[in-house]
Amino acid sequence: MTVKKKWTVITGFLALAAAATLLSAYSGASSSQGLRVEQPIKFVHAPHVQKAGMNCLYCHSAANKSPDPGNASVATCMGCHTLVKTTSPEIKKLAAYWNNGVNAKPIPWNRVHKVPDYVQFPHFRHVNAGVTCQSCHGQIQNQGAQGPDTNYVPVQQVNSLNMGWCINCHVNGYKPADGARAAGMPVTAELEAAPPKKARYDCAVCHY
Amino acid sequence: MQGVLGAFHHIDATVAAIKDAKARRLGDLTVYTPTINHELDDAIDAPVSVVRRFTLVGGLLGVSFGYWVAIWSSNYWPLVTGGKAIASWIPYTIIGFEMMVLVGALSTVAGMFINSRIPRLTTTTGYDARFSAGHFGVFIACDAGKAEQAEAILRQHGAVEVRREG
Amino acid sequence: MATTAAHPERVGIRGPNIASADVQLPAVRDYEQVDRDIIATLGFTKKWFLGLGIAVLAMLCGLSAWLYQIYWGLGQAGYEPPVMWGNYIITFVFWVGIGHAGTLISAILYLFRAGFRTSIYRAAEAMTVFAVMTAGLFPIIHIGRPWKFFWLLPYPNWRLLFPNFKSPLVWDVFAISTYLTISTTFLFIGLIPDIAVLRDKETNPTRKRILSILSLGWRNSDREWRHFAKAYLFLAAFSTPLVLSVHSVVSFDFAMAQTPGWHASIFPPYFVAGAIFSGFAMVWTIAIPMRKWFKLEHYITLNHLDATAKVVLFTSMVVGCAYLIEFFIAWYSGVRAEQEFFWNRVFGQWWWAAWIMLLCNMALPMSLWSQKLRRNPAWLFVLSLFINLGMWFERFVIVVPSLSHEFEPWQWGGYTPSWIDMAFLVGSFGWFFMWFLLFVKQLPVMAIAELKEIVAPRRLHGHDGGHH
Amino acid sequence: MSTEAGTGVKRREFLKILGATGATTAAVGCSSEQVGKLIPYVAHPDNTVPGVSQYYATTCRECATACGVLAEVRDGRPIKLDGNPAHAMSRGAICSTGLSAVQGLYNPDRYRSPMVREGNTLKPTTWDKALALLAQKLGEVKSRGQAGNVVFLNQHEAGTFPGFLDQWLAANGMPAHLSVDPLAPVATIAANQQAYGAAWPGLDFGAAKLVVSFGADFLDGWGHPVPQQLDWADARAKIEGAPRLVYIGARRSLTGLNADQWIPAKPGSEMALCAALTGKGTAAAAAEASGVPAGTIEALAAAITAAGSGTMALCGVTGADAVACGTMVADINKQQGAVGVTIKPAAGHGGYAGLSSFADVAAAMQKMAAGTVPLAFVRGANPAHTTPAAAGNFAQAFGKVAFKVAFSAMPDETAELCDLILPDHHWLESWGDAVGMSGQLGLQQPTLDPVFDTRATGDVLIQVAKMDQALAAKYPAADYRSWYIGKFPGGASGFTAALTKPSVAGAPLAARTAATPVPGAAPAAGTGEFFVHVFPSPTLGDGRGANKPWLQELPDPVSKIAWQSWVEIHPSTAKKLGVTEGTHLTIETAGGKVTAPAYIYLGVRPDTVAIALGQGHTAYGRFAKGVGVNAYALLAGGWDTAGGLKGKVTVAAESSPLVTTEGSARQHGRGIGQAVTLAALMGQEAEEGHGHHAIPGLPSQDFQSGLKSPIAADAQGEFADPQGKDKGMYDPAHSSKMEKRRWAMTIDLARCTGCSACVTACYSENNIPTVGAPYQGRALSPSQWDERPGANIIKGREMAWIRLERYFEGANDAETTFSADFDTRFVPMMCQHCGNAPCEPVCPVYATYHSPDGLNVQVYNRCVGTRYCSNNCPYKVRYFNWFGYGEPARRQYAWPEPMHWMLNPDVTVRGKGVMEKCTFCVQRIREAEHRARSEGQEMAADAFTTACAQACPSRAIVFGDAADENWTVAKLAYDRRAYHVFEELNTYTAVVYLKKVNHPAPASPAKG
Repeated sequence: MTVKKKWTVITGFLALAAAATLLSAYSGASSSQGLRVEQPIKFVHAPHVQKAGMNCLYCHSAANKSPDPGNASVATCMGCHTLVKTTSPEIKKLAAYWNNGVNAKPIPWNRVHKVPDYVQFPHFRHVNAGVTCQSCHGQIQNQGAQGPDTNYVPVQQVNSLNMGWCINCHVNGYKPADGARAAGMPVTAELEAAPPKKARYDCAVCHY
Repeated sequence: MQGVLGAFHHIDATVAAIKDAKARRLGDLTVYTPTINHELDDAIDAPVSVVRRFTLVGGLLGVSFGYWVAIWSSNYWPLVTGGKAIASWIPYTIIGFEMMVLVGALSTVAGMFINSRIPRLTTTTGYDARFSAGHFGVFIACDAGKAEQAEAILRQHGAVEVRREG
Repeated sequence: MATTAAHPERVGIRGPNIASADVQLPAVRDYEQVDRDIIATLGFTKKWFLGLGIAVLAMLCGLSAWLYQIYWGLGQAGYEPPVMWGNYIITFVFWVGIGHAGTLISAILYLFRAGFRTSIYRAAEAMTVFAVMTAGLFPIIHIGRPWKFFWLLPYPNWRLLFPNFKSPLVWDVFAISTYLTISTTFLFIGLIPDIAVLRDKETNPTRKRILSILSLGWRNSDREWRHFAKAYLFLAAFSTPLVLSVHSVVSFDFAMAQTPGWHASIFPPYFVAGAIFSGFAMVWTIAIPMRKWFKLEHYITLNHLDATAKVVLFTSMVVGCAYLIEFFIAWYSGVRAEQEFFWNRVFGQWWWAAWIMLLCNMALPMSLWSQKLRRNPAWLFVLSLFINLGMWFERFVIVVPSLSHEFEPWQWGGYTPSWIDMAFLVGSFGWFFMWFLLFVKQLPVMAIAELKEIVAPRRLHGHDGGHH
Repeated sequence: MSTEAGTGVKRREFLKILGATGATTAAVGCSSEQVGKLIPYVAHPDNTVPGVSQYYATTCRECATACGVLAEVRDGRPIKLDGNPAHAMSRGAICSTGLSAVQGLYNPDRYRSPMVREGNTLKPTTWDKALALLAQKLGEVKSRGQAGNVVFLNQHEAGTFPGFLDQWLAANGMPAHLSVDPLAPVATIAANQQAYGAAWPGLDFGAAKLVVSFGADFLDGWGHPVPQQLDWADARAKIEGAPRLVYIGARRSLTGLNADQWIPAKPGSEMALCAALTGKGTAAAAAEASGVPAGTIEALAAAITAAGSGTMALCGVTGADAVACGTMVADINKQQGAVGVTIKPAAGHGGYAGLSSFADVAAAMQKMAAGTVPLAFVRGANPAHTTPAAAGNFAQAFGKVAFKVAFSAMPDETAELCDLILPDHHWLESWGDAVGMSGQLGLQQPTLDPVFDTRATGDVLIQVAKMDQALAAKYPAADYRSWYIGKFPGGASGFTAALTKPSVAGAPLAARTAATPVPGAAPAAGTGEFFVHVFPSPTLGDGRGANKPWLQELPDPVSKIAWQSWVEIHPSTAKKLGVTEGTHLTIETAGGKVTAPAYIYLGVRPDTVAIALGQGHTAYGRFAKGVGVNAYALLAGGWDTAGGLKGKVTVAAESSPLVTTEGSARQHGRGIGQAVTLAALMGQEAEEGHGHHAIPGLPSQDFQSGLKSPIAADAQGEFADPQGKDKGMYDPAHSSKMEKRRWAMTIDLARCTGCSACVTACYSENNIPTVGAPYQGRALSPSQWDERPGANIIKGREMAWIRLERYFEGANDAETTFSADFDTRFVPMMCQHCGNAPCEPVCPVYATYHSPDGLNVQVYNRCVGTRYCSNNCPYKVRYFNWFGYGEPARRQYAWPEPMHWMLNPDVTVRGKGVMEKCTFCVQRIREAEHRARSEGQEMAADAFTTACAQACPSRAIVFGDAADENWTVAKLAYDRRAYHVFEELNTYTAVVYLKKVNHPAPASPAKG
């Protein structure tokens, strides 16, 4: 083996090792980005938001007044679905849970967006600060645009939700214009002009 | 590589042979010895090793990296501990020192490897197992033309064995 | 000699003139004998297998204790708040201390041209590497969530968080890992020419292949020797401050805290002296049986032992002086917490530990004033065991009584190690001796090439010169 | 506030919701990958917001005081109790016992369904079967005409239920029930009745100048702890005009330790003393009887005369002629004209109405023993544990009853003897009322749906009545609640309106009138060289608290011992007997004998040994069973005759370590709990001791209170320099505005009585694990676990974020001579949130650091557990998770199901291997910030406080923003008594202590 060859081999190995270290370090190892879970009922956001024009807060009623956004109760669903789309198989499932209110059962939704338990995430602080839902939850309003039957995709975790991701926004600030764009809202001039909203980023803001 | 190899049993014979071979400019010499010996050093009379330059550069790189990583990462996410300055350079001297030693020493080793052409995966021509035990060796790199003369010199100085290589 | 005079500027290239120190090996005649004697130590024996077996068992007992502790939590160890550090830190400092003699002998004594180092430094250096390997485990064993240990390293991460470089524990991480890397490199570099010797003597083709890879194709050529000598010199030059810094940094773990009994500026020199002291003791514990079993009496002569004994005597006095100064300062400071603490250490709750320490580290080594005893291997061996014990207790006395008797009287407490702690202590010795035993039968325990430097080379014409 | 409280969520869903709000179950370090369940409501209850607490007003039923409390309900389950600020008695404060009620509610050992005896074991059954069985038995009894012999033992309560119960019993032709409360100071009640014509007159400490307590432990649980302590602390806070307290008794109780003078009179000599003080006897005679120097007695008499109508003499004496003694003590008040001034018969407390004496219970026992009782009911009361053997073997007598029914919720000794268990709701699950201040009625509403398959006894009685044609007509109401509302003035609407009030005027409906209880005749004192002083535990009472780990873990305020029984003995006696701490002592009296380790205590007479009640359960759940010894065995008579015992003490060979949290009981001059004499404070004499002026050092490090103080000067480092580069969030200009706040705390040692309510409050708020249960120990060998109660505490591993240090000053040669003259310093010690925190720089991973708003933060999920921070903390207030206390899979798990329901979702449950400590209730700080921001305004001054400050019945702790002078804490930090602990270490703490004020002993002969 010639000297030249030997050195290429050795440096090659070194380069590989370095690359591996960096990759493993940067890959959000404990992130569940892209997580998608099958749900007991093929719920579709799009018709509710786009057709029915419902506000997120209609179902996630606590999102602007509690750390916990809350979720529609079965009764809330049945408020409409005793009349609407009663024949659809998915709604039949829903009706089965409700069972005309006679010892009704709650729907065991599978949690998609979950931060570790040592993270305190107050939804309402973010919502009230004007952070649009889409900034974290992605294009949730389009989920299941073609209904539950044609190429259905359940709700998905589009962002890593890992610490670096949170901190990025707390340090560099949330840009209202970007948020509005993500939410498909009109981006006005003063929105564009608005300075990014920074937030605290010392540990005890979220970890206690 | 072509040349003539002579194995010696005695130090003074080896020294004589080296001096003679050098005087006649037969070609590059390579001397083999089981251990460091000053008579040989004097006879070979080689320039000073350049390893020390590797050491200097490595040490400087190390110390600056040590300070840099400590100061940069402290300022990158400023957290006050014990009311001390965010980037307290005095304690960071320890980091600087340790990195200096680490990088400096490792580059010294690298320098030695590179200069003495190791690791070499094959023991190339002109070596004999005896040279790690009790014998001294002198290898004269020369073409067939000068080989005769070289052999003669080595024998004359009392080589226990002389052989042509390559 | 003349050539030197002729070229004064070239003195450098001659490399170290170790042979000039006047520790001779009269019983060694020529190069071949060195090869024969040293390679003779490599054969496997029943005794060796037995020893290795015991070591491995001990190591396993420590390992199982660790798994058990990780599952249940540190509560299984004997910790008794406020004594939040215990056996693990004590044993950590103990082994780091042991790990000092090696580099001291191979680096510092090398720079000082102390001839007696030649025949013992290889064994001491190996001891250093394995001792530091052992010590390095304990900080990990000791922390509450060992699986998060890597958080102490400054690696780029998506949390954008880095360790706190103001913390003595991070200094430790840097100091210990640097020390381990450098002493391992130092050991290996020194080994290269000797591995080449083994390679050339080896007949078994596979072993020969392995050895030639390990020897990096070393050919004993003048070029190799020249760079080797220079590199070795600079490694020694780097290791010297490193040795002193490592135990100073370890001592910062204590000195940087404001705990009474820890917060003392004397700690760095005091720890370094103690480290050398215990290190030499461990060298005795290893070298004295070795020279007997491996029949190396004419390589490790009584002169060698005498020289090391003098070092031990000196460091013992330094350590003793440090003890006394601690007491003086406590009294002189007028700080009530300090005074009460030291009283409690020596005459109160912890008197027994303190007096074991004083007896083993201050009193017994005084016997080395007698040359008879300095040249009596049996006594030195026994003494070395006492010193090892004493130095373990020195660390006990530093760690435990300080924490048990701090500023807040309401939180004064005690400490009793649990069976888990003992398992770890045993395990650490098992781990250390496992590596050392594997080493002594695979690689030469003495530096063949450097021994050859002391031995006079053969000459055709008469005999003289060679040595200056 | 909703009257439909608790119907919010069906119990079924609780566990599921638990899964969703995972903060309760999980531990630090669990991965974010696991997919939890997300369970919505079936039907969303009105006016509840998921993840936001609601507060329901109800009435605490843990003792006869009946304080008004607020239950903090989160997602349908109560997670914490607070005092009701609007309530006249609790005024927002609450005691340890009250706080621990949730541990009774979620107790894993509660009966989870009705049980019926099959052979020797109780087997679960259904309510239908159980009720049918009960109805059948009732039928048999009545048909056999034995209804007159039925016995009903009910825990004492003053309210409507006793009346309802008696109506029901009468309707069935059964005699009225017995109202059992072994803790009630019967003798005092009887004496009060005679002397003032009120069972419990109001005690106005505010009006008092001199309080003379004859063993009346009004800070230990005698009477009504919370209101008494509030009044006492407020009175003492008027430094100069504060009432002085003289405590007379053989043992210096918590009340005694708070007294300005302790007069250690011989037990039984109180009469003689009273005689001397009321002029009916001579001081010499009293001195003869009591062993108190005549000079002291005369001085005391003089002091009383000086105090005049400001005198308040209280009597807590039990045993021989205790009633007579009580009346004589009352005479002191009358002579001084204090009745109506300090003693207010008109504004008394109605809590003891309808109490039965032990004599009545004893009579019932005889009937049972005679085998004439066909049917016995027991509810809550636990006579099998509290009846002294000398007064008859209850278990044996009870065993003779043909059929025994228990309505008790807990498997206590008595319930375990029964044939049928019809478990009652916990009071947090049930409707009801209780009498508080006389004329006031505290209403009680459920705060959640029943945790287990239990039923309110009222409902059960009505259902059983409905099964009987004869009775059905009498009970038209569907259940107890509708029956109650039917009788309530103003009916349903009046009731709904009343529920929101802390208490309403009015007497309990159908209140039954019973004779004032009288204590049984005291038996012969017995022989022996020692007086034996048996006292109820301030934390466990007569043993009813023993099944609550918070109360077991809470060190006794005096001895600082937990999870154990102990015998108090004076150092000099101990020396004589060759006893050291932990040596087992056997006390033998006429009643019986018990053996417990010795605790050497300055505060008992050398001829007296003292032992607390409360432990020694043989049943009552995993936390109570097998812990300590039952001191009731020592009593020579009924449970109301504890006093005046004599007995022998023998030293056993063996000994066992004390489960104590005390390291050294002395401060060694370290100035942790500092005090100033009244004279010095008033500038009449130079202040001695460890003022900050005594500490050498730079002026910049000298203590300056308030905003300029180190509190505000913390977290500076290079950031003091306005020209400095970006300071991140430490920049005063940072949008987060964090830099402008300085969270700080003041603790007034002149108010603190050492009651330790703050400790329990902290456990409740911050999910602190209890570690002393017998199953939580470590392995002593691969095969054997340490199952001693409190094993972890013996190893010093208690987790209390705030602890009460109790230091003694004086009486230094107690081993040779007995001195009653020693001072006690109670110091609540928690994380001091140092500005220059020694713990911070040593952490290798920034797991602890200084937040811009002045908090010393501990980040659990970053901590790797090197424990260096704890080593470097001078205050030793950091606690390490040695085991997986938060991990259900580990045997050391601290919240066995369903106890984890009470965990605070806002606070992370710490996993093993991480450090934790006081956070200044950072979750409350954040919550207040969130609220202020949502309402779009600045946080108001004193908008919120920490759990310890909120609970404190002495109002000693004040928390707030020291950088904003509108907060109370900022004002208090300027107090002339302010100091920092270990100021000389330049830690710049955020906790400011106010020196204790030492008053001169009222009755010292020298001062005369």
